[in-house]
Amino acid sequence: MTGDRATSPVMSQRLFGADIHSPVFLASGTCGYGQEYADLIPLDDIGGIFTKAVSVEPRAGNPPHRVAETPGGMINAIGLENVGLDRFIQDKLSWLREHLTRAHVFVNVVGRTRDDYAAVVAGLDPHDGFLGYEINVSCPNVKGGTLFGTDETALADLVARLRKETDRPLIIKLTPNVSDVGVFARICEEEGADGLSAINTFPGMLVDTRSRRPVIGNRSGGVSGPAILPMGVYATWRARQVTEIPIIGIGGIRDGDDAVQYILAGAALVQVGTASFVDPDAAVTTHAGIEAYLRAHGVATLAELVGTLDDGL
Amino acid sequence: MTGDRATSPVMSQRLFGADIHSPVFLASGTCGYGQEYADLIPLDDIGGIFTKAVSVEPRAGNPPHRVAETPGGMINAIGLENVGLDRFIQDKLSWLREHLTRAHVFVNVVGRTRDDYAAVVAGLDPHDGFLGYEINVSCPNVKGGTLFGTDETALADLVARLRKETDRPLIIKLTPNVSDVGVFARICEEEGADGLSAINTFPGMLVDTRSRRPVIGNRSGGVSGPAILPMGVYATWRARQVTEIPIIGIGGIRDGDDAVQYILAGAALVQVGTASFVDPDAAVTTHAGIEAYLRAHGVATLAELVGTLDDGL
Amino acid sequence: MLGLGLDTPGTWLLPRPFSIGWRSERGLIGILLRVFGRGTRALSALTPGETALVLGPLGTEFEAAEGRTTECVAGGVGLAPFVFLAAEEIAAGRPVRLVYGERDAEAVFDTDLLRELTDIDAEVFTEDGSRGTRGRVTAGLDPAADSVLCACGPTPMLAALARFAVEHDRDLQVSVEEHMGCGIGTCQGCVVRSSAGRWVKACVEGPVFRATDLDWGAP
Amino acid sequence: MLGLGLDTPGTWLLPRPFSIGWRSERGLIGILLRVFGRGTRALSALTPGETALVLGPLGTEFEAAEGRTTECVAGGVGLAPFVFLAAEEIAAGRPVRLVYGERDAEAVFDTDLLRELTDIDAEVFTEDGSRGTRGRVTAGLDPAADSVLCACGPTPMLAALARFAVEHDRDLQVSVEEHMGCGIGTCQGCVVRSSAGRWVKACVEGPVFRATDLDWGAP
Ligand SMILES: Cc1cc2nc3c(=O)[nH]c(=O)nc-3n(C[C@H](O)[C@H](O)[C@H](O)COP(=O)(O)OP(=O)(O)OC[C@H]3O[C@@H](n4cnc5c(N)ncnc54)[C@H](O)[C@@H]3O)c2cc1C
Ligand SMILES: Cc1cc2nc3c(=O)[nH]c(=O)nc-3n(C[C@H](O)[C@H](O)[C@H](O)COP(=O)(O)OP(=O)(O)OC[C@H]3O[C@@H](n4cnc5c(N)ncnc54)[C@H](O)[C@@H]3O)c2cc1C
Ligand SMILES: Cc1cc2nc3c(=O)[nH]c(=O)nc-3n(C[C@H](O)[C@H](O)[C@H](O)COP(=O)(O)O)c2cc1C
Ligand SMILES: Cc1cc2nc3c(=O)[nH]c(=O)nc-3n(C[C@H](O)[C@H](O)[C@H](O)COP(=O)(O)O)c2cc1C
Ligand code: FES
Ligand code: FES
Repeated sequence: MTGDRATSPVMSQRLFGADIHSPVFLASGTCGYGQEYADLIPLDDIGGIFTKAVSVEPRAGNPPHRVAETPGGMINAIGLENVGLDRFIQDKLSWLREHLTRAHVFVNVVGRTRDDYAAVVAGLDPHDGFLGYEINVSCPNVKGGTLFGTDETALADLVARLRKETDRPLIIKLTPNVSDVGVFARICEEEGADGLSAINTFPGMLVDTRSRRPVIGNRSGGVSGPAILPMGVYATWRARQVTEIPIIGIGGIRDGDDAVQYILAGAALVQVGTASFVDPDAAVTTHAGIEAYLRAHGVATLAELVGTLDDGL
Repeated sequence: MTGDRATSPVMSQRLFGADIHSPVFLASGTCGYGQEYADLIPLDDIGGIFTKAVSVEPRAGNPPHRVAETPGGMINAIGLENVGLDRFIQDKLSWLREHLTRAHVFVNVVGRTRDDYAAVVAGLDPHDGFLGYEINVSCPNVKGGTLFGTDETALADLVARLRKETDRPLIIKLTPNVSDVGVFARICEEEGADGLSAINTFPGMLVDTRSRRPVIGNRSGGVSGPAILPMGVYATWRARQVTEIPIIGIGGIRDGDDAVQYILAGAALVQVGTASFVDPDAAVTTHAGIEAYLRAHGVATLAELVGTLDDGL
Repeated sequence: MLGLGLDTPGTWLLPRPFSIGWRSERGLIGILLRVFGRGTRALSALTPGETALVLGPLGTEFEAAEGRTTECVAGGVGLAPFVFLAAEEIAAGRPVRLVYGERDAEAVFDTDLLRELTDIDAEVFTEDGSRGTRGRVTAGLDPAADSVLCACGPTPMLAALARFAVEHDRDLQVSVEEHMGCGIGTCQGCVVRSSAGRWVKACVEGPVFRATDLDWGAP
Repeated sequence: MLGLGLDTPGTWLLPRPFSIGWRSERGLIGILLRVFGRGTRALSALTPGETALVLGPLGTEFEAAEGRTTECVAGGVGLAPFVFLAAEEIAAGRPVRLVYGERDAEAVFDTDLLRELTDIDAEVFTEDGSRGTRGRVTAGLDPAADSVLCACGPTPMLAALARFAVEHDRDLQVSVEEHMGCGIGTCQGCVVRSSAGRWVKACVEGPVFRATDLDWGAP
């Protein structure tokens, strides 16, 4: 956004009915509701944020330890602790509305049943201060026991239902915990989703060999960070092969090169999660790195780079 | 195996009808057919090896690059290059028979159809020089298109068929690329498998942002190494919850502490793969590390440590 | 939070929480680092001229009270925040006691350096008696003293002190330990249980809490 | 193969292939290391006293022929094996030529040190002419010479030399590059295509091949 206008590549894209001036967002669950990071980095210089998951009712979350380091990554089992729909609207959304100018907000939504999800979307829809929804389907489905995101029928029903509740951008966040992420990507597109986020975390466990207990209070948790970068790039590429809607690449992104891997594989936008814990500037650095890549390779606009992987197919 | 007999913990276990004097094996595909490592480490001091995959016909494998580093791990797409059943029996099995005394050999088996797998097992069964089979079901099934290991019916049929071909230990190597590895573990047990290996690699992709091509010649490949350690421990624990047959823990093991995590989670044996590339001594070090753990914690026999994770369930 | 950042070749390390050990007149801050696991080992391997990434200061701090002695009770590397606190209080002319326990003599921090940094002598306890007084730090406390009690160390030590404080009706502030992700209150990773049954964040609502505000579980 | 092993805190690095750069009389071996990506950066950050893990020597080596000059053609860091080769040949009293190309002057290896190590002067080519002769190393070769040609450098350079060798009926040995896993022939990770259409392993069947044994693709 700075520098010589003539040579500056265009980082902005028209997506989800909005001008998105940077492809880099903070990932759900790693930036709360934006407030804390607003003190550390210029949020309006990046694309925006995906909020911590919001559920109808407030949730207390899991016992500690909730996070631990893994080789090349981390594991977390926060338990979707959140303030619940009402307080989100009152305290968090109003803050976001007042403090963000260019940065966009997507609200990450969770529920135990289809009705739960629908209630969050219906409850939020009339309010200002956010652009769209990211639906976290890596949640156990109270009815079926499996995750929404790993059950074709449950996922189709959920997306169809949410599509009826809103005209806002509806992004479904895919779980990699399936045999073929392409199948689930297609279901989302067919049922009317506007975009796909790829990917959420992998189930993992660490054992404290001294106490002979799981390190994580909830026993298992989700693995994120650089360790999952190649899995995320693969899922993005796979989803791109079988769908047309915009993809948001997530998983292990630390810098411009990581992000460009996702972009070439098919992502129009990316999210930076765990890397922000290691360096709060990671998202800003990633934005700068993508811009530098475009400049170095003489690419005039980011949009024309998306999905241009030369994969011989 | 060295030191004061009175205080030395018993590392040996009676499993698969054999005395297995060390729980540490070299993982399939990372130690060839044993010859090269025999020059570097004392193979008879570890439990043994799982061979490179053997198919009926020789396979040429994929174009380069076949391997690349990933954050905390690596990606490979060797393409199951192997000498084929006949030459395996002639050249490789005879070498193994002559050169290994205490170390056990499991032959890793692949195929495109159920008949392919059955032909390898039937062809090997009359020969000496190996203890049992590890069935690699992370292979695309020519008939169905999906992987054997991600399709409940295909897996059940395959295991049932192979069970008929042999009385030797039949170990099925689970792929983590499913929603619930427990479901597939149970199928294997029900159809008569003697053991489970958990886990194989995760599908991943890396992009060379300069050439805008996939780094790996085959586009995507399997991610292994420390990056997947928590996923492997989780899969082992999950399989342990729903089955009784011995589990062989695999994924990212570098040392005794990593191995003990798997053992506490339920693995009786472990395999060391990618770590041997970084340090050929990794398997030997892992054996020593497990022994040191038993001694330090006053555990008399390895067998009594298996599956003793205090998970509150 | 102290870490290696994202640039260092070949490394991946979540930042770890550290106390400010002391500050110099030139405006430098010092960290007392004890090698515990892989993170502290990697950080301790930094050589002069290499860069670490610091995010801070974060969270709450111990509060001394005008006119009363501050009694600092340190277990192991829990000593770190008290080096800073003691130095500040002594410099301000306020009375401080430093009761410091370790497993054995080998673990005890250089007491000469400690005196240099704080201007007071620590009263050392070791579990095996190999240095200072044999026993636990609790033995060094006068139940009837009118002091502000501040403690940092392993959770069992803090729990024992919390019971001591309740029993003798003493004010106690504790600095707790929990695994951290972000360090700034966004990830909800670092919670401990409050006496009200809520999860509170060690990184921003703590690490220093009033002992009575936390749930110490069954004794 | 040169790596950091499994013990170094906070690191994960597959070992990288390196040539033996030279050997000293005291039995030490030297490595010429050019920083390229993350692995070479991490290895170059080792400080005196730190340990690297070496597995080797591995694979095939260049073969000189009695009575004929060895012409070493080096592109970039492809110089490394020729420092060793040239020193050995010169020490044995056999004639060697060293033709060495780089993009520009900045990239050229210290030629004084090079002479010290090998006892000969390299004939330097740079693409932009900023040092030595302007142009590619191929320009430095006499098609009619009766020498043993040995080459190491980027694949396009090797391919050009392979065509040159076929055209002028010259013996050519090339040292090829490929990503490696194990380095000892077990993982099948490092294959290049032979002229017979087979995959051959760069780590044990190579890295030095007769150029005619490899498939150089369409020109
Ligand atoms: C508020 C606070 C202040 C501290 N101040 C100091 C100090 O001044 N000097 C000092 O030497 N140490 C201090 N510690 C402890 C220091 O942070 C731990 O020694 C360190 O986190 C352990 O990291 P490790 O990588 O060596 O251990 P590892 O076992 O490798 O850590 C593995 C994982 O456990 C987490 N973890 C392990 N132990 C702890 C722990 N005790 N606290 C938090 N996370 C942990 C790590 O974050 C990581 O996720 C402090 C801890 C806290 C919470
Ligand atoms: C037989 C042989 C001898 C060599 N001798 C020398 C030498 O003496 N001095 C020297 O400086 N360099 C030498 N190289 C090149 C050196 O190994 C590469 O510079 C190095 O592998 C690149 O690693 P990196 O981590 O810096 O790059 P990265 O880009 O980080 O490497 C990423 C991945 O690509 C692989 N990779 C990337 N480039 C190469 C490459 N050129 N060859 C093999 N794998 C690669 C790595 O193994 C890793 O998997 C040699 C290479 C080979 C094959
Ligand atoms: C501490 C933490 C909390 C998270 N919480 C959520 C969440 O509430 N909803 C969600 O969809 N994803 C959540 N995630 C997943 C991330 O949004 C992201 O998909 C994942 O971490 C991979 O990206 P990364 O490797 O850049 O971290 C969380 C991740 C972490 C590390
Ligand atoms: C180069 C390479 C080749 C492999 N080939 C096979 C194979 O032929 N059959 C198989 O079942 N698994 C194969 N694997 C998977 C390993 O056996 C193991 O399951 C996986 O690498 C995880 O273990 P690790 O993290 O210790 O490497 C291969 C892995 C690597 C790295
Ligand atoms: S460490 Fe993230 S909220 Fe405390
Ligand atoms: S690097 Fe493993 S076979 Fe060559």
